[in-house]
This record gives sequence, structure tokens and C-alpha cells, in this order.
Amino acid sequence: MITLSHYLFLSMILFALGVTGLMVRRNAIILLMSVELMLNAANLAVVAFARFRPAPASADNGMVLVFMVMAVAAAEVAIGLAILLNLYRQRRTVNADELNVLKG
Amino acid sequence: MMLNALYFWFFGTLAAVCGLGVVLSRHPMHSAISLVGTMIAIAALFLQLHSEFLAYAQIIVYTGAVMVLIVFTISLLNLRQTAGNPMCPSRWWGVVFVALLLLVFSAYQLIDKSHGFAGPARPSVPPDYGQVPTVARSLFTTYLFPFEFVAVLLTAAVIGATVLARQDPEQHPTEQEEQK
Amino acid sequence: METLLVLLIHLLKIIVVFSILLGCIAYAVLLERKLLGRLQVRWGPSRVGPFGLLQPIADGLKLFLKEELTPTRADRFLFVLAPLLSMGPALLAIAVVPFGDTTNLFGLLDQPILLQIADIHGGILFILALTSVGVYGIFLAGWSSDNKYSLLGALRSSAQMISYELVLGLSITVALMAAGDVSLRNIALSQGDGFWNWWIFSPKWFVLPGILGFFLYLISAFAETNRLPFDLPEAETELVAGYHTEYSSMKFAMFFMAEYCNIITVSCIAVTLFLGGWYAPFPFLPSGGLFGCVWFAVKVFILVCVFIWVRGTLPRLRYDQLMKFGWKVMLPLAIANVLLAAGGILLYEMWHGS
Amino acid sequence: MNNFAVPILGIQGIMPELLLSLAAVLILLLEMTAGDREGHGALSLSVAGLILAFIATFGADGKQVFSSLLVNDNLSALLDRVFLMAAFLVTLVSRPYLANYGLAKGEFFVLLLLATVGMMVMGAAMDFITMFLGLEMLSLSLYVLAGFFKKDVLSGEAAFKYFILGAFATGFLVFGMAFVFGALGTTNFAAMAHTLSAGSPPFPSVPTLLFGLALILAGLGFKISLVPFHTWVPDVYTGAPTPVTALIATGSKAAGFAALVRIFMITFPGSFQFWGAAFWWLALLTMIVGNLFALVQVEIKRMFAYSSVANGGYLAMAFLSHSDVGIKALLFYLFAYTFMTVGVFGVVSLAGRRERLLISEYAGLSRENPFLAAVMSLFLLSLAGMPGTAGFFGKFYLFAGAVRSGYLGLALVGILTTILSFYYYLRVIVYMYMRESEMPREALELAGSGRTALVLAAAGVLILGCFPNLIWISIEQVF
Repeated sequence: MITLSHYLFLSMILFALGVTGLMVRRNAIILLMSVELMLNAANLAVVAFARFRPAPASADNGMVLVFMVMAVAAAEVAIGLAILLNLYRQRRTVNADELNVLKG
Repeated sequence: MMLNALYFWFFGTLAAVCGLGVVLSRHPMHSAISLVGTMIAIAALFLQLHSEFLAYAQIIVYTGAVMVLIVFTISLLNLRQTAGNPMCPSRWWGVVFVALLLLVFSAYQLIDKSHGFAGPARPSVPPDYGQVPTVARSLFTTYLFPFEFVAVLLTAAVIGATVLARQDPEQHPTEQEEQK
Repeated sequence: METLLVLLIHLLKIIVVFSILLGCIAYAVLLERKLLGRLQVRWGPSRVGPFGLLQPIADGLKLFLKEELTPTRADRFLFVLAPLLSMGPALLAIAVVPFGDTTNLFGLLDQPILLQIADIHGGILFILALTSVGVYGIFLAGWSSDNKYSLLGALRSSAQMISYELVLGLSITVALMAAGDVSLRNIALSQGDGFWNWWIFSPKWFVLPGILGFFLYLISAFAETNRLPFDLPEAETELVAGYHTEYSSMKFAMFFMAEYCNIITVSCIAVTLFLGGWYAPFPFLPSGGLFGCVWFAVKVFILVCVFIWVRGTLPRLRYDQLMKFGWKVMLPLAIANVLLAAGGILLYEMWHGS
Repeated sequence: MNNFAVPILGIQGIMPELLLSLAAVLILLLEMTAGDREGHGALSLSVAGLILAFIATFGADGKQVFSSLLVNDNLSALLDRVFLMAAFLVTLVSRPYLANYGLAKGEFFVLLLLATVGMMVMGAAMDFITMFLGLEMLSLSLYVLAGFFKKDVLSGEAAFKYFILGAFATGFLVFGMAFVFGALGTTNFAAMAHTLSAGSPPFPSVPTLLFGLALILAGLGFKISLVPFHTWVPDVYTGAPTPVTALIATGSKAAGFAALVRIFMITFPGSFQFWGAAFWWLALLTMIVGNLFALVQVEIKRMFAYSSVANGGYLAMAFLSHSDVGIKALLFYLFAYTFMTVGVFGVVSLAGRRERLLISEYAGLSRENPFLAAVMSLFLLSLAGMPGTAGFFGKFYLFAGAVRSGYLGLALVGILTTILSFYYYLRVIVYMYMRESEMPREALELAGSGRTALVLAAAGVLILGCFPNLIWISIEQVF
């Protein structure tokens, strides 16, 4: 039987993969994609929770949340790619390790 | 019930494997295509969870807009394979941390059966659960403000993206078209 | 036993619909060549079989037997994936199109069956979702070929498809608003009793938004299917066939079939949304059961002919013209149209007391 | 046709936000039609919008609007005033600063206004959905503003780092929201509090809720740059255009605190035993790390970046106090902090045609422009917590609150680090007044709106420092 914890577990795996991608990859576009993976994992968790809650009255609430996250993700990617494009024009690279004029 | 489980395992595995592909692929384009795979698999799982509207929205918004934008940028910047190891070995401690987190969470999930965490009975859902009209109605009534606000947010994003990505005309007039 | 029967019926439906669809695709090619020939005052294919009717089979055989080529520097995985991604969504879209109401096959069955493979609630969204996946087929084909013409073709095509998808979405919104539903079957059901109830002419909004919506839909459908006058992605004269330059044999055939399949699908959607679906133009003509399918087929046939006719008559646009047209003419018109339709519906409902 | 109930709109409830958005749209139209090269039109429209919005905040009636997604209470009105003040001062500083670089475009002001709208929505949010949208509006605008100097490598890199780490934090925040939603079945703060007080347990289990809250804390901790999440701060503060830095340091941080207050102090006061310890450690670490790193910096923006981190630590201390005392101290400090931080970054923006990056470059500023040196000293003294300035009372209330709630150790650390901070703040004053510049510079001219902004900020610091009651009265009305 497929239960809530199946979905949560999958969501957790995807989230962890996103975090891992952000940590180990240096290509900026892949970093961006890892963030998307994290957001997707969160969306999956919300939808699963909404479906499995004892009182599904709150389902719309969760779905609107997911929908808003999607819309924001689209906006975020647009901005992120614009920043990347600008960066690429300046430096001819999108490798995060080569961006070291500012030393953290 | 069998079919249900099969469906979950198929798309769940697909999502996880494609997610792994995002992290491990050497070429950004392969990562992107893997991510598209993950998103489609998640949309399929949304369908299983009776969230029809979100399943379509997921595909239309993510694969249809977000990922196309990313794929476009990859090919515009013509990012070829990075020489050597695309991963950064010094960051693997972070991975260990994430793995630990995952382990703790899953162990806790498996142990904590007392709260019914491991297997609540699936509650029956109303027939219009997650359908387009249902979600639409709450978007235009209860959640009217977020709906309108997200429009403002997208406008801000459009302004921002154009400000950054637009090349000032005196520089390279020929590349103007590509920015679309 | 009951479930087995249901499954069997579904399977049969799928087989029937897809075999008809594949046949239609094959003969749409022939139709195009014949019609184009006539438009250009020549005969078109006429050697294979009577009137060239076996030409599609010969074409098919030729494509099957050709050698498969893969460029050495191509990205092999994506190179193979691309035609599949192009073909798959194109074929799948037909699954939600309602060809007719219900039928019991002249009394053969006790219970009427639906003349539609799957009546899903969010039918039109399903199709939009598939369209957005279809972009990847073309894009990846161009990208993975490692050929600059292919890449340019692919970039152009996806940019074009994304731009016109907005218009497409907004133009169908008009029909969705009038019908108050997103299920294709319900939309078709809302247009019975005569052509004046079809959403293209509907009095609900005083005719204009319906017609405008239909033509906006048609124009953006031309762009979505990469047909002339919007066939920039494969413009032979400048791009050497664009994204499928490097494809041959079966893989090429898949792109080819996907294109014609898309033409048929967008025609089906246009018929369902704007032209009354399976309903006859006058209420006294029969449109139940298989008669509906006939009406549906006739309408789709006419639309496909329009596609070919346009190809025969209009010249190709320049790329920047196409983009400008999409963003500066079509999109504002589509948005205005949605507002107009909304206002029309509001007035109508106030008038009729809803 | 389905009829559905039209929701109660409550337009009055979002009047300030509406006015600002309107101003933003007008600026865009102006840009499109008139070609407002020097940004004068954009500046006046922004200023008008901000002032009108400020007036509109006094219409707060404590009602929840838009199906209780937003609340229009005294707290949100007060926070709105903090945001609007920060945005107002930053706008005034921006025009002369941008004009120096020939970049005074209308879009800058549009994004600045929209970022402010985001902050205000965040401050008024009573629901995860609105809070998230406000946060994203704010963040997306700021990412772009940080990279507004397209030709500048530093600005591009700052925008990139801010974006990637911000998106990372957003991921955590959304994941956390998912789990809190799962645990309580709603995204509405009032409904959550109600569910908890009604005694119905979180749905799968209590740890689900705590897991979600921890992730949210991490996500918002980024926004307010608490210590383990502060790594972006020095780079972004240094690379971004200085007025934008001022906004990130004040408005954005205040908005983050507003969200934290709404979630942790108002919605989940009952689970203090769980999150209280987290705040204790975060505040401690933030104070120590911020001040220690600020000591060793040679670049001025980097030093102020760490100083801003340290101030975040002082603010985080407020969470440990009993809720209403804590919130009041927090609000007061936010006012004070806004004035002095916008002030110092304003001076940095305007102290020369090209920015002075190093602290040593400030040598001899008192001769070039005595006014700048004087207000800078005032802001620095206030940051250090000198009596008679706003910073003194701000810190006093915070430390007093901590002591009263029994966190003597933490307050002690706060006081010790404050004393430490005297060194690096006073060092700048020493440079300005007692060192001679190596190469003599001519006298500096200050553009009108920049001078106004600095005068206003200085006035704010002095008034709050001498008559704290003026603002304390309206803070008292919050509860």
C-alpha cells in the first residue's frame, strides 16, 4: 500500500538531491536547476500532505500554495538566467568557482 | 491497489533517478533533460494524488516555461563539457551532512508508527477534489489577493529580467533578437 | 468480468483511433501533395496505384529502408530521444479528443460507449501540457545534431512555439469561458442545436470575440505546427531543413509524422472548441452516435485543407517579422479578445438573468 | 454558470501597497513616454508615492483583509513605516548616486518601490502564501538591484551570489512551509494558532511541525543574516550598488524579522521551549562573529556588512524576551537601526564621485566636506551605542529585555561585543578627523536630495536618542 510516508520519503530524496547538487556542482545553471529540484520536492510534499490529511477541507489551501510556488519559481528562473547572462557577458564563464573577485 | 502501487513505484523511481541525473550529469543539457523527466514524473504523481489541476500546471509551467528557458540559455551560452571533474570534491562534507539528515528523517519515519505516520488510511476525497474548477474558484475568491499579487510579482520579474539581460543598443545591435 | 469488458472496450477504442489516426497522417501527406499540385496547376503524385493512392505506402517503405545515419559528434542519447519526444505527445493528444457523443454500435452493445478514448476533466490543459513537452523534441533534435543550422532551426522553432503558445492559450480561453468548463467533451456538448450555437458564432458575446478567437487560434496553430507561413525552423533556403537536417530514415519519418499528426490534432481541437464538435450545422440533421463522427471528420478535413491551402498561397515571413507579429499584434489582440469576451458574457448573463 | 461569492476586498487594508505599486507603474509609463534621463521624474514620483503610502499607514484598523491573508494591525502599520522610511531615504540617496554613474534609470526606482511593496506584504502577512509572495517580491527585486551595474564585475558577482544563496534559502523555506502545512493542515497563521490551542495534535506527529519550523528558521535566517547563514553578506554588501546595500541591510532585514515575529512569537509562542534555544545560540554566534570579523576589515562596506550582521544578533535577542516586551524592543531598535544604517551607507554612497572602498581613504573627509564627516560621526556613534543617540536606547531596551527574561549571559555578551565594536566604529572617525589624506582632494559637492536624506537620517537618530518616547508611544499601541 502506498502511504503518506512513501511520498514524503520521495520528496525528501529529491530535496536532498537538490541540496547535494547545490553543494557539489560548480556550473551555475546546474545550481539553478538544483534549486528547482528542491522546490519540486516541496511541492510534492504539500500535495501529498493535502491528500492524506484526515480533513481534506484544507486541500485548496495547499494547492494554492503549490501553484504560487510554481509561479514564483518561473519568475525566479527568469531573473536568475538574466543574472547569469549578464555574468557570462562580463566574464565568459558560469563556473561558480571562478567568481572570486569578492572574497567571502 | 496493486496498480496504484506499481504506478507509484514506477514514477517515484523515475523521479529519483532523474533527480540523480540532474546532480551527476557532466553536461548541463543532460541535467536539464533529467530535470524535465523528474518534473513530468512528479506531475504523474500529482495525478495519483488527485490533484489534476496541479499536474497540468506543473507540466505547463515547469517543463513548458521554466525548463525551456533554462535549456535555451544553455544552448545560447554554448556551455560545453567542463574539463576535468565537474563536481567539487571539497564540498563532499556537505553531501555527508545531507545524507545524514535524510537517514535520520527516514529512520524516524519508519520508527514512528505510533502517530499513524507510516500508513494512514487514504481518506476518501470529494469528487471535485483538485479539479480545475475547484482550484480556480478558491484562486478567485479566498486567494484573490495572492493571485493578483503574483501578477505584480511577475511584472517585477519581467522588468528585472529585461533590465539585466537587455544589451544597451549601442553595443551589439545584432544580438537584440536573441534576447527574446 | 465486467472490468475485463471495460478494459477490452478501451483497448479496442485505442487501437481503432490510433490506426485511423495513422492512416489519416499518411493520407494527409498525400492530400497535401495532391492539393498543392492542383494549386500550382500540376498533378501531384499519380504513378503509384490509381490516382497515386498508394503513394503513402511507397513513401513509408522508402523511409523504412533508408540507412540510419548519426553524426559522429552528435549527442547520441538525445539524438534518439528527440524524435520520440516529438512523436509521443503528438499522438497522445488525440486521446482526449471527443469524436462523437456516445454510441451503442447500432444496438450491438447494451450500454452506449463514449466516442472518446478518455474523458478527463482537464482535457484542454492536458493538451496544452503535451504541446509544451513537444517543444523539447524539436529543440533537442537541433541541439544534439551538433550542426549550426540545426541548432539555429531549433532555437527559432522553440522561440516561435513559446511565443505563440501564449496566443494559443489566450485564444482558447474564450471558448473555455463561454462553456464554463475545461473538459473537451463538455465544451462540445455545450454547442448543440445548430451552427449559431457554436462558440465561433455564439450570441453570448455578440459574435466578434468568437470569430476573432477562432482566427487567432488558427494563426497560432500554424505557428505551433511550424507550417507555412511560419515554417522558419525548417526553411530550406536558409537553414537546410533546420532541426531535422541530420535525421534520416525512421527518425526523420517520426518528425514528419509528428508534424502531420499535429496538424490533425490542432484541427480537432479547433473543431471541438469553436466549430461545434460533432454536432451537425442544423438541428434537423442527425448528429448522434456515429453520425457525429462523420460530421467531426468532415469539419477536420475542411480545416486540414485550409492548412494546405494557406501553404499553397502565402509566402514565408522573415524571422523578426514573425516575432514582432506574435508579440506586438497577436498577443495584444488575444488579451483584448479575452476581455471583450468576458464583458460579452457578463452582459449576456445580466440580460438573461443568469 | 456557477455563481460564487465575491470576496470582501478590503482595498483600504492594502492602501499603502497599492499606492506604491501605482507609483511604480507611473514611473514605468513616464520612462516609456517622456524618456526621463536623469531620473528626476522617477525620483519625484517615488517620493510622492512613499509619502502618500506613509500617510496611508495611519489608517490601520486592526482588521484582517482578503480572507485573513493579510492583517492591517498596528504592528504591520509600524513595520510599514520602518520599510517606507528606509525606502524613502534610500530613494533620496539613489538618484545622485546613480547619476554619478550615468545610470539613473526609472527601472531602478520601480524595482525599489516594488521591493518595498514586498516588504510591506511580508510585514502584514497572516498566511504562508502571502508571506512567501512578499518575500519573493522583495528578493527578486533586490537580486536585480544588486546587479544593476551591468558593466561592473563586482555588481554582477554580488547579484549572482545573492541570487543563488537566496534561492537556496527559498528552497528551505518552502520545504519548511510544506511540513508545517502538513502538520497543521493550513497555511494561515491564525488558523494554525487556533488548531494548536484547540489541542488537536499536529497531523503525523509533533516532530513534523518542528522539522518544518526549523527549516523556516533557516530560510528566514538567510534573509536576516544570522550567523551560520550569513556567508553571502560581506560579498553582496560590497558588490551591490551602495544604496541597494542600504536597503538590503535595513528594509530587507526588517522584513525578515517581521516574518519571524509573526511566525515564532505570535503564532507559535507555545513551542518556545523548542525554538528558544535555537535563537539563543543564533543570537550569541551572530553577535560574536559579526563583531569579531568587523574588527579586522579594511574595506568600509565589508566592515559595515559585518556590523550589520552583529546588529542582527542584537535583534535576534529580542525573541528570547517575553513576547510583547521583545517585540517592542525589536521595533524600537529597527527604527533606530534603519536611520543609522541608511545613514552610514548614504554617506558611503555620496562620499566622492568614485566610491571610497577602503577605510583609510576616508582620511581627511572632514576637510573636504565637514557636513558629511559630521553626520557620519553621528551615525557611527549611534551604531556604537553612545548615549544621546538612537542606538543607545535601542540597545538599552534589547539588553534590558534580555536581562528581565533571565538571559543575563547573553546580555553580557551583547554588552561586551558592543564595547568591542567601539574600536572599529571610532576608527573611521579617527581617520576622518585626525588623518590627512595622502593625495589632497578638492571639496565635495553634495546633491540636493542626498543631503536631504542624510539630514533626515541624522535628525531621526538624534530625535530617537533624545526623545525616545515619541516613537515609544506608537510602539506601546501595538499590544
